[in-house]
Amino acid sequence: MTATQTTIAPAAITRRLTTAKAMAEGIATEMAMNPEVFYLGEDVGAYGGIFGSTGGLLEQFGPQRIIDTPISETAFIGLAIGAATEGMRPIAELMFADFMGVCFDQIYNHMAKIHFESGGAVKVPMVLTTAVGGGYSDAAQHSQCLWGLFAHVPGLKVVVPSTPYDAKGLMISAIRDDNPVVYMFHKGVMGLPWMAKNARATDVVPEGAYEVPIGKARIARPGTDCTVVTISLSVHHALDVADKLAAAGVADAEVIDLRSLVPLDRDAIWTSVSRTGRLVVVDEDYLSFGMSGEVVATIADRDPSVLRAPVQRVAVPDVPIPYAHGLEHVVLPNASRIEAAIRAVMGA
Amino acid sequence: MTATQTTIAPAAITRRLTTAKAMAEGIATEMAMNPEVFYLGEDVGAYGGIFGSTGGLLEQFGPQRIIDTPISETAFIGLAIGAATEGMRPIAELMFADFMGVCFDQIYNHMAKIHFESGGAVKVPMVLTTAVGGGYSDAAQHSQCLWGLFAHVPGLKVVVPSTPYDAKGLMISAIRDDNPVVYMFHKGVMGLPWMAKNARATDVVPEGAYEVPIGKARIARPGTDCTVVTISLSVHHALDVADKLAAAGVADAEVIDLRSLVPLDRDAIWTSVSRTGRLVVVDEDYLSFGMSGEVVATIADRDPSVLRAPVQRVAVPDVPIPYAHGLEHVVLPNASRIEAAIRAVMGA
Amino acid sequence: MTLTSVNPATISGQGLTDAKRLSMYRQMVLIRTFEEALLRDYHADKSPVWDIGAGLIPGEMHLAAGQEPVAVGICDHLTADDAVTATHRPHHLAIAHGMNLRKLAAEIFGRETGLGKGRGGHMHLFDPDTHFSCSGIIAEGYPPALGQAFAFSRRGTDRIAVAVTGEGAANQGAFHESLNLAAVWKLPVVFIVEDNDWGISVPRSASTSVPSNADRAAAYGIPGERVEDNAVEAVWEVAGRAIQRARDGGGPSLIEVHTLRLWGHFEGDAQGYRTDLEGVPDRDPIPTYESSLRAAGILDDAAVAEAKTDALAAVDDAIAFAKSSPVPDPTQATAYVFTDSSAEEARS
Amino acid sequence: MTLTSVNPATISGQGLTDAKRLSMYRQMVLIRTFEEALLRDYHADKSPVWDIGAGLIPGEMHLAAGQEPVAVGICDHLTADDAVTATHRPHHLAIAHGMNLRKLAAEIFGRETGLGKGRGGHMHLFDPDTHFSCSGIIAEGYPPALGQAFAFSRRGTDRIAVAVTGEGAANQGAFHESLNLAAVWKLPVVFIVEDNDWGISVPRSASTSVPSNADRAAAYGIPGERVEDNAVEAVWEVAGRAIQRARDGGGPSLIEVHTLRLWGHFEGDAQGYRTDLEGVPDRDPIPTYESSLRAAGILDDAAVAEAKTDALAAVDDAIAFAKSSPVPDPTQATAYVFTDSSAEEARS
Ligand SMILES: Cc1ncc(C[n+]2csc(CCOP(=O)(O)OP(=O)(O)O)c2C)c(N)n1
Ligand SMILES: Cc1ncc(C[n+]2csc(CCOP(=O)(O)OP(=O)(O)O)c2C)c(N)n1
Ligand SMILES: [Mg+2]
Ligand SMILES: [Mg+2]
Repeated sequence: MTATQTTIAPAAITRRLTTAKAMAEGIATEMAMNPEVFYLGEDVGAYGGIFGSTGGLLEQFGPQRIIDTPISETAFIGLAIGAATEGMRPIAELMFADFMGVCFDQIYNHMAKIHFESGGAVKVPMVLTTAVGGGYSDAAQHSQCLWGLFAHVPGLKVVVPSTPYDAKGLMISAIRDDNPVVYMFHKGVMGLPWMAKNARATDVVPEGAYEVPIGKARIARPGTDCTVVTISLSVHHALDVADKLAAAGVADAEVIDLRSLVPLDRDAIWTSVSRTGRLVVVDEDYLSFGMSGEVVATIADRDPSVLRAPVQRVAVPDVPIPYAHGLEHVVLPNASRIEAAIRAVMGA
Repeated sequence: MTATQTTIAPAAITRRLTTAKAMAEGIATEMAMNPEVFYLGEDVGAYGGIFGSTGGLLEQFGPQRIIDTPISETAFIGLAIGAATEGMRPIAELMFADFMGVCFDQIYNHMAKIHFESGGAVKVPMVLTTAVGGGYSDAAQHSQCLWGLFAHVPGLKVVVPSTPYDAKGLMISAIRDDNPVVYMFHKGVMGLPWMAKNARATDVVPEGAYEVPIGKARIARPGTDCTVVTISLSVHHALDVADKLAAAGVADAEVIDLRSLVPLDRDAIWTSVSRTGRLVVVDEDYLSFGMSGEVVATIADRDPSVLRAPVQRVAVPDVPIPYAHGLEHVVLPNASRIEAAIRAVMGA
Repeated sequence: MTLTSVNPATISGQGLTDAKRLSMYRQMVLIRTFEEALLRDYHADKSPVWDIGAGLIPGEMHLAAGQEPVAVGICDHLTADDAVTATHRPHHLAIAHGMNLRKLAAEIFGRETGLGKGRGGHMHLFDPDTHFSCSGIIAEGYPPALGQAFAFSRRGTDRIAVAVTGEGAANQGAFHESLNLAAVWKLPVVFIVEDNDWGISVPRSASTSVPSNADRAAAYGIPGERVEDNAVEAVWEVAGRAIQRARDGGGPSLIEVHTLRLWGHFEGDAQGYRTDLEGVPDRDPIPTYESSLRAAGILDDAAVAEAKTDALAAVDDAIAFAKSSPVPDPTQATAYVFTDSSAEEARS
Repeated sequence: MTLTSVNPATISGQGLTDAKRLSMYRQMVLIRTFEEALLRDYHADKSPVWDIGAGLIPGEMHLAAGQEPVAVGICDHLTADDAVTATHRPHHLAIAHGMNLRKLAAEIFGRETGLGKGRGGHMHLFDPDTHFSCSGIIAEGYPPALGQAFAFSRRGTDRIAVAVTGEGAANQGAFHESLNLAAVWKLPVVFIVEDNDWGISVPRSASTSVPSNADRAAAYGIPGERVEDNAVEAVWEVAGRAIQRARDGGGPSLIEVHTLRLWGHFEGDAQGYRTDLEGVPDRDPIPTYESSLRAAGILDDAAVAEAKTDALAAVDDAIAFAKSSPVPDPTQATAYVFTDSSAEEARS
């Protein structure tokens, strides 16, 4: 697998949506076509999802298919698993990924393993959606990414869209996938009216159904001098920095949006890094024992001699997310840390 | 920090204990000296711990300090946390690390973060013990190591002894540590009478109290040609293979027993690999997004040019642990896989 | 919300024909015969040094001898279209619910012809034909049962789910969440607690704050009954009502049966902690039921002999099938993690 | 195990002196005044485009207006040696339990002088002086409270722990496990459920299978009472009995108070889902209590004015202190993860 650039026939597309609306549209598209799809979670009905994941869906599909649950994540995620084994296609929302600790057993010992334990006899075609990320002072229990944990345990596909286009296409692919898919959406890419927005949080989104294949990275910005491998909100920070440093003549950085951690598009990482010889990984999850190490190891497994400089990992430095704005923003992978990392790999 | 080899005055030591007995002796040593220490968990009393962690302790300390709990991990681990914040020094046993999903919230959102969230005002001096590992056909929900998950979230020290000596000394250090320490003991190193034992599962253990410092790796076997970084039961497999390959003239491998994942003794890894230029990581946890990647990244962060060959990672290849013996033993990091990896980095 | 101790003397017995009584007896004999065969084969090849990981049946082995009345009394009311989720101790329920004995045996022997192609093992039985599943994690089998019930009711059928745990499990969070959610959504599920007085070595009195888990039904506004006698007809009567209620749209019920753990928690358990051992053999429910059916003229020597012969024939056939089946191909050890990594494709 | 609706008219009022009534009124006024000040400052600098992450107080803000009677009625029976654990909505309890107002305000403003040096934020208040703690994870504050109670009783004191959650939280597994464990071990803890009818947008009827969570006490064999009126004296009466029982070694109790969420779930919540908004202002418990104290001759215009002036002075002082305190030093962002990485050492 090598990374692809998404090409869309330009005539058709003028409509722009926020990531939140694109995600909800992906859900609605599949729900309209497939009566077995339903969505359940806390505050997904009248509220429309705390981070807008289900805006408008209750009105469209009613309370039988857009279902508010008690605050019982183990019970309702387990319910989704059981319904999936009977052939339904549930989508369960864990309001924040930070809450996985109250229900992770259902996720990694059941959702992830039943297909394997049954020797392939039982499928678990469901999606677990969950909000990730910080940057708005929600502190240590409501700001984590934790995708490294979900990606570490076998049996789960893990997708993490960064754009409206991918949010819809990956959602449709996730719902249609016969495997359990964890779909992690960063609050900062959703384009919420009440939170600081990334400029790319609203973008063109085709109408109708389309898939973005799970497991294929996207070259968000082609470049020749170094490779920045990243995911989710950090893609946008990386793009901003790359444009700035290209204009400044420091480096023409290639930015790779992994789009999914499982499957990990190792070929895309390899193809780029073996060409540029310089690697920066930007990861809003904790530094150690997570995504950033795995990306680095992907190169060292194949041929470390392609690396012309020490790699740079820009991640949360193994500290809980602090509340105070000034503390939080120095532990997040912000633009200045990314810039310093690119300069470091360039020896500039 | 660089790795140390443990040196013990030889005169004093003749007594040999299993790892299980050494672990229990470490607990008993501290309990005898400090009335604030108590141990709670499932079947830790009359049963003595399913894997022998508390053998004899009920008789010595009584049911007020060696406490059987209901099967309510969230409640009793949380209880330990609260007692620790009040200055007691609890040890809570999670029977299998595989069960972390029913109680991980207490572990990573509370035990790990309270000290930080309180700005240092509150300490959580407790130990969470838990059994890890497979090899005896206990299948997908009872054979996992999962230390990558515990090590990924900040605020927990994570120790994983491989020998009787370390099991006692690390236990004493863990109990005395003012931070929460996760103490992961592999069933295969415990020297249990009812399970296949590693030859080194019984070894000399000094009487009385001694500490093994947390965060310092151990050079289990010095060598010059390549570095095998590993932990827990795999240390013994690695040693066996290293001796065999040295005798065969293939390689004189250095084997590093990390002893703890957090803190990770990066200097010890670096010192060895920068000398040998060849790295094999052996990890009984899942391959991706875990310990093996982090060890590799430790080198690539500093200077990938020291690597004279692609690294080899011998881990569970992102598959749940299968039940059938013949399947399980090919996914575990067994001797033949380790041998192949050493041969590969040696180009032999 | 009532607590009922059912006295078999007062059982209405409507529908309890002689033929049904005989068939329930024969079912119990079949289950016991199967487990006795496992018991023999499990221990046969673990000597001279008893090693849990060795032999034709390695790993933990939780047998349900003594608990047959629960399984048979419930499953008589079910068809293969109804779902049953069980625990680490699942054989009695699997057999009573009609699981193919050959596939069950082959799974326990870790063979490619097993239910899970040898991947799952005895704690992880998933049978699409009988909608049977289980979990080795305490109480975590309840939540998926909700989802099966949900799917059944959404599809307008009168199929139901039966979810089973032990009394120790009733103190786990998933128990509570599942009962509440099922009650709020009026799901067609019947919750069963098998109270065998022990959770491994911990007696019920040390783990459970109420004398009867049926009392806990009050916490969810659903009917709760405790069956004091480990008698198949008492279970049949009480379960029948609850199952009919669920089929009729009346929502969930909770039933606790005071049953008996005739053997150890798992094989190899010396039960040194067990204070009630003396009376245990006399409480074996099969001879008890046999006597009462003899007294009622439903059984005679010939019928007893026939039951045993038939059971033995079926069990011998299943075990012979298992033993003669191929072990899984080790090159397929990583298959079945995802539907798209099934054996076919893994081979390519 | 009784369900009691306490009518304030029938309150025995023993010990409820006029001085105490006045002081409880003044406490409620202080809490409300504090939260009104937060409300102003929270919204003051988030315009023109309302951004949750902006301003002097960024992040989620859960205010407890309307729930003051619960906090004041309980905490009047406590000293600073007793423990209180609260939730994401903790201010009323923190203040009623005697937390230093300056440190509380400074934490909410993210200052170095705050309780947690700005690391924790408003959902993570840890105060060793008053043994106060909280958790932003639903129901997960209960388990640590068990441990505080455990430590208190082990040390032979009559100190107790009070653990508080909302009615939505009573459907989470940790609730169940905690009540059972506390009951089995007879821990000196009083469990409080604040029923404000809503869990974010989900009404109690959609989440909870019983009309009163006090009914759930029956599931643990402990006393349960529901206070129907959001009246400080009713809470005071019922809580007083439970607290005394706990101090006397009588074990845990469960109390549900039917209280009122006067404002949104968090600031910024438009409450479009809320069907009961119309009557809300009239149900504000402070004017209600004021009237009844006026009628009883305990309050007059002067005393009301004095209460408000004194509250305002204390709040102004605290907020001024917070605003004039330094923000944390960004170079210390990784301090306090471990005791050995406290600020001192991180600096070096
Ligand atoms: C969450 C969790 N905790 C602990 C265990 C270990 N364990 C397996 S069986 C068992 C005892 C179960 O007792 P009970 O529910 O009464 O069932 P029984 O074994 O008596 O049938 C325990 C503690 C587990 N499997 N899962
Ligand atoms: C385990 C978990 N699930 C979900 C949430 C998100 N959440 C925060 S507050 C809340 C509602 C809580 O309702 P309730 O317990 O009634 O307390 P209230 O907000 O009404 O005071 C939810 C769902 C959480 N913090 N933790
Ligand atoms: Mg039991
Ligand atoms: Mg509420």
